Amino acid sequence: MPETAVATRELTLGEAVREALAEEMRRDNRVFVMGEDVAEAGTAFKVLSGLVDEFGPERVLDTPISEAGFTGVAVGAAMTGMRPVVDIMFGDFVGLTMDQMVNQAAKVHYMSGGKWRVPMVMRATLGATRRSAAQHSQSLHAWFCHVPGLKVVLPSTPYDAKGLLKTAIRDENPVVFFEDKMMFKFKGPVPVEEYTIPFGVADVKREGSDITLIATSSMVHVALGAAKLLEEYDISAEVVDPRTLWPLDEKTLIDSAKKTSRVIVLDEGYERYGVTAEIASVIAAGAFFDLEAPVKRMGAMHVPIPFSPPLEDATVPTEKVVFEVARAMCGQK
Amino acid sequence: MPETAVATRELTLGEAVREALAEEMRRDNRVFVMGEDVAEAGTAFKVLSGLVDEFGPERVLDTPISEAGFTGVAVGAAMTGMRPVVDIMFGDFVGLTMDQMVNQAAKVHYMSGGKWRVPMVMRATLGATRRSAAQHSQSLHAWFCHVPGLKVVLPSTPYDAKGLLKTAIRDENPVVFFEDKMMFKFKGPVPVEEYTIPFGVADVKREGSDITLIATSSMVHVALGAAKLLEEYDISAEVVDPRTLWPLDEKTLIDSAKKTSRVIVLDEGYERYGVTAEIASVIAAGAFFDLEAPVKRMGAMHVPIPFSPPLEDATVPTEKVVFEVARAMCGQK
Amino acid sequence: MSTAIHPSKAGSETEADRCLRMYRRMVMIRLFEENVNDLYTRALMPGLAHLYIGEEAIAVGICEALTNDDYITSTHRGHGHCVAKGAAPDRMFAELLGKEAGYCKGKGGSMHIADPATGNLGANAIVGGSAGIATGAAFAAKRLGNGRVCICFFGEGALGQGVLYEVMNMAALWKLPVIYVCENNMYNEYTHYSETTAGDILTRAAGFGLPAESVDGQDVRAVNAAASRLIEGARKGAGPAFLMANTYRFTGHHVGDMSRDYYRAKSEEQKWKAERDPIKLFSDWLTAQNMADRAGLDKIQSEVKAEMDQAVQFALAAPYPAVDKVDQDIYA
Amino acid sequence: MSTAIHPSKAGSETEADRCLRMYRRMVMIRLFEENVNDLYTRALMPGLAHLYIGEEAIAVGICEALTNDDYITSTHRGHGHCVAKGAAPDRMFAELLGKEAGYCKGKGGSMHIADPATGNLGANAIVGGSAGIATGAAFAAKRLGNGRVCICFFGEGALGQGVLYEVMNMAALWKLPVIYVCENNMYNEYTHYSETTAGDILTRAAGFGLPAESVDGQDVRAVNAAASRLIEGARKGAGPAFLMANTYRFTGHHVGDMSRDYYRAKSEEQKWKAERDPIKLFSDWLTAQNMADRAGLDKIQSEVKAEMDQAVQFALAAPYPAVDKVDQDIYA
Ligand SMILES: Cc1ncc(C[n+]2csc(CCOP(=O)(O)OP(=O)(O)O)c2C)c(N)n1
Ligand SMILES: Cc1ncc(C[n+]2csc(CCOP(=O)(O)OP(=O)(O)O)c2C)c(N)n1
Ligand SMILES: [Mg+2]
Ligand SMILES: [Mg+2]
Repeated sequence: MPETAVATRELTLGEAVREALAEEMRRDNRVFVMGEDVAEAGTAFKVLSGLVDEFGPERVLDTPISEAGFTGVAVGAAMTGMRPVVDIMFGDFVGLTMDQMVNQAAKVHYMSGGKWRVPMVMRATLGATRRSAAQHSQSLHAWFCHVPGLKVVLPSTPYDAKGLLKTAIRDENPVVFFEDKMMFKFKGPVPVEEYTIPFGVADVKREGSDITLIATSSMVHVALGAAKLLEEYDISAEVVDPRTLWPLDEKTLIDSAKKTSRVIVLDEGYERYGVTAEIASVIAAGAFFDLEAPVKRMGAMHVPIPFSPPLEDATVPTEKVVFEVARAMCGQK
Repeated sequence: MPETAVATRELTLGEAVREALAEEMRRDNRVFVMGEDVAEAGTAFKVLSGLVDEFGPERVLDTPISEAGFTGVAVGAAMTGMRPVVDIMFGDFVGLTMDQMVNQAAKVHYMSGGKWRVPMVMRATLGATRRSAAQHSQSLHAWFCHVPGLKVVLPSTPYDAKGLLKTAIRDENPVVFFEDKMMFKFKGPVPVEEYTIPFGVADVKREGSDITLIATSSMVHVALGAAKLLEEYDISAEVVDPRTLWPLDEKTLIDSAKKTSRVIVLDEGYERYGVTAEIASVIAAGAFFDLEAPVKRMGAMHVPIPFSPPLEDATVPTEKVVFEVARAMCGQK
Repeated sequence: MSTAIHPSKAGSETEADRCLRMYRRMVMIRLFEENVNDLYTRALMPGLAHLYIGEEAIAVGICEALTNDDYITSTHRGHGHCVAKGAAPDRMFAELLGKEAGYCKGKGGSMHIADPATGNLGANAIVGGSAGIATGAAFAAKRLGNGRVCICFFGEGALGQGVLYEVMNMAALWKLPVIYVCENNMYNEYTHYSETTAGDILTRAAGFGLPAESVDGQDVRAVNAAASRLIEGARKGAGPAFLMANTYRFTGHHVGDMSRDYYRAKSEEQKWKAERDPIKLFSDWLTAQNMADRAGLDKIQSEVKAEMDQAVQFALAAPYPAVDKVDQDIYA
Repeated sequence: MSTAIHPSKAGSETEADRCLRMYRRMVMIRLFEENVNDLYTRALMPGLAHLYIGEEAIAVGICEALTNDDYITSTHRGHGHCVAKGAAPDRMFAELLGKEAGYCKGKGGSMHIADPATGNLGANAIVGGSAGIATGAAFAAKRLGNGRVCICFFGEGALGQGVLYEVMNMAALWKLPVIYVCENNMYNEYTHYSETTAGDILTRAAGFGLPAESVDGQDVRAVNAAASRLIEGARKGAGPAFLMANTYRFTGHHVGDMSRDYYRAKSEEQKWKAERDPIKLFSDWLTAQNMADRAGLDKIQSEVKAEMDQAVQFALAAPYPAVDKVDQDIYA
């Protein structure tokens, strides 16, 4: 978080994203945005509203509904002097782009012996509970984390979103940037002054001594809520947000685990074969001799996200469930 | 493995796959194969040679180079009475099919409230060291393991390949079946009599008491080789092959871990955010109080697979490296 | 082999019967959608929905030419296709409200209604996402020799999805009984299709070997005539075809899309509603032909309204699925 | 702004100079590939390679119309494009052998040679995989106003990949300076393209708004004439175009594809080699025009042969990269 000295104002996560884009587009005219309904409509989530008015339709470019195609166009444009930021409306659509991102964007630099570079950003959304059903509610970031050549960013606050997106745009490599579609209206302090946030630096969102809650994106707020509830039971929970999953700040995560000796890993992606597995095994190995209990993983239930509200709500970890699991881990029933 | 009583003959893994397909196509005329160069060419790896002669071009169907398209056709055909087996020449191309497999095949049953079914099989390859470079050497099965609605199978022997493929074809759900392209010529005993192998049942390829090597596909043989080397140092290694990654036979893996108290997890997919992470965290939690040392993960190096032989060979775990790591874990230097 | 949606259809019905059945279907869709919008504005429906108002003649004209066993695949804007293929409004509303009594036990919602009983392979929330499924169903129909045809409904925005061309190519190569129906309402969400679609749509389809034609999507009789011809051709083995139906959505992209001035003019909407309303056009024709009089059409209106009110009440009263159903139906 | 591949090109060269330069390039490609095959059969090359023998006129005729700064994207069958765009054979052979001195430090191999110095965005082992990259390079060229053009080479098999149509649509919408060059050698690996390609190829491109034409891919002068016209048009802002070059690969799909009888007749191969060899056709024309005599052409042959022998020796003698280079160049 910004030091208290700094002058800040409250922005929503969506406003923070837009501000980061606007600042980078002013700074570097090679930066441009492309995607479906990004211009006049400002995206389906209205995150980019107004951007086209300042930068025009050449730099805020509406595309056909061709996720694979425009992602490929971005790869080529990035190789030859531009800095594309592609917008994938729903993260569920990344399946259409996997070949372009994995076989092209991620490998061009290495396959060319380091000669060509692909400085592009893919912005996509994640998150359920929007009543959007199975094809509009997935959090598929784990796929990209598995692929060398890509970097993966999951901001959890307006402050992090702005600072990390600016860093992503300046990065010389393909970066996949996931925003929780349920958090676009979430408000938080953002400095008036320009700033960036380096990749690979986890952020301790809350200090604690009894248990560590490692959480990403939307789950950071579930963790903070659970930590509040735990406080009333004299359990001091530390909440750590890796912020970037690749590169991953293993040291900060492991140090917190060593300090508290108990860890829950929270991520909105599917629990099985996902982000929680990687982080849990990093902790289990790195803090092996300090853990009082097995690392607990909590991710999305292994089910296509259902539409029906009571069912959908059951698929994602909640404050209450995290609170109860944490209490049990700390020996309280 | 088949009981010694059973009459067997030696088949290559490729022959076992072909035999499984031929038997299922004879048994059920709804079963058909589609993919690029599967008919007269019998695939680029010649695995299906001769199949078209027996079943004709209507059931062994050459397609355009349209992985997304023919995978989608398979989904629809499976919903309406056929049993498609699609052939993805190189597993690297699955990126093109992720939307069809993940947003369609995996979800149709659930989204329809259990009404429509998608009994299809996708056969794909994995594995490096073929000097095929970054776009023809990946092992991307972890992506599918992360997706509810799919089942994922990785056979390591001709016996397992035949029995598991027959089960896959008879399954009422979409199954992704990964064959190591370097193992098509690998020979092993296969019963003359028909048999199938249930999903979710791990196979202990070698009994041991000092350390457990959990390995998939190609890595099973690396593990067995390492086990031989360890024997000479009086280290008894158990080699366990999950065979299906989803469903996953957690009990057998955990029981072996409890027995030996030391575990190495081997998989040819990328180590980061991959199969080794899931299995390692399952073991770390399930055998928490029995482990003498952190679970060690060994997968592909986090790098696009290089073409140059000395570089490529450095990206995949070898017998020797596994042997050394295992020795160190068992307290020998 | 394949039975008609309505017993009557088989029998000795008159042209008037056929037309009035189509009229009733169009009214059903219109009133269904108006109720959906009402449920949304009253905050009784979770999530969003994409209304088919203004496009009713396409689904009805085409499904009238299908048998019950024939297949359809649908889109995010799928309520109209679903009703036209014979689904029951009460179970559709129940699905839209996430209730156990819905077609998908509440697990699918507005964008995923599917119903094997009426050959509905399912709506799809991925633009172009059902092109493969539709082509595969036609593949199976040909292999199994059951004489079925599949209709692949999609909006012109799906012309941006490469998989559409991949499967049209295979359908043409293998002479599959599938008709690709492009509902060209001129907008991909909030972007006019001319900004996203180069060249000529019919020429695209022709380039892949499909006979391609366009039809006035506001004229249910024209749609039905074209569809009947193409469907019977496909049934007889002529292979796939491409039909573009020119139309317009009268309301927002979805129920939440209220202020649309930034992407299309009010006057444009008004003109279409005033001059090109498929239901009004058809009722004028019906009365002009003396196939029906005002009173008769009004009677249909009120019958359908009553049916919809009942259906909504049923859905509102219906229970949600028990939470423990959440992890059922993942695997068959 | 953009400089010529050969200094000479800019200067006061004659038509004969141009033709002989193209002839030399074609011979370079032919002999390069013969050496690749030789390295493979002598088990000196790791992996496989896809030879361009028989198709030389296409790469040479087209790249002759490009400047050094113009871009190309290439395919699994990419050696010819690479040589034609000006790459050095010694470093190409080094790459094929996985040596540090190769264009990609040995990390790419036969299917991934890339070279910024000659505008080569890289070969690609994914069929159709470079269509997006090529279109993106044209997008950048237009935005940056640097007057560059991009050539997207691909085989007719890539017509099966939907992404090709997605990007052609965008290229047409945005008038991007990219020429899609379809090298139609009639086979997708081991399957004749007529079994995989419905409709009409040029009509497909036209449907997406691209001017489309075909050319005799064995006639380097015809290819060069068509390419020059389309490239200059694109440079002037006319937008993208589609050029289909009809050709034939004289050898196997890859160096290991020896017995081909099951998918194509020996007689077919013999006929093409005897009657449609682009190098023989061109040398006949050159001599008929008195632009060169046998001796002159033989001299070129032996000069190129010497160059290739040297290049192979260089590559064979070159060291492999140190193993610790394996995890360099993953991130910039
Ligand atoms: C692959 C994919 N990309 C983007 C979207 C988001 N989206 C939903 S509807 C829509 C516009 C579709 O336009 P069209 O196909 O013409 O159908 P219409 O809404 O006009 O009926 C878009 C872009 C999606 N659902 N799927
Ligand atoms: C997406 C994808 N699918 C399949 C392959 C395997 N493959 C390599 S070359 C080839 C045939 C390509 O034919 P064509 O495009 O005509 O090029 P040609 O080999 O004839 O030059 C195939 C199917 C691939 N490399 N990429
Ligand atoms: Mg539309
Ligand atoms: Mg070809």
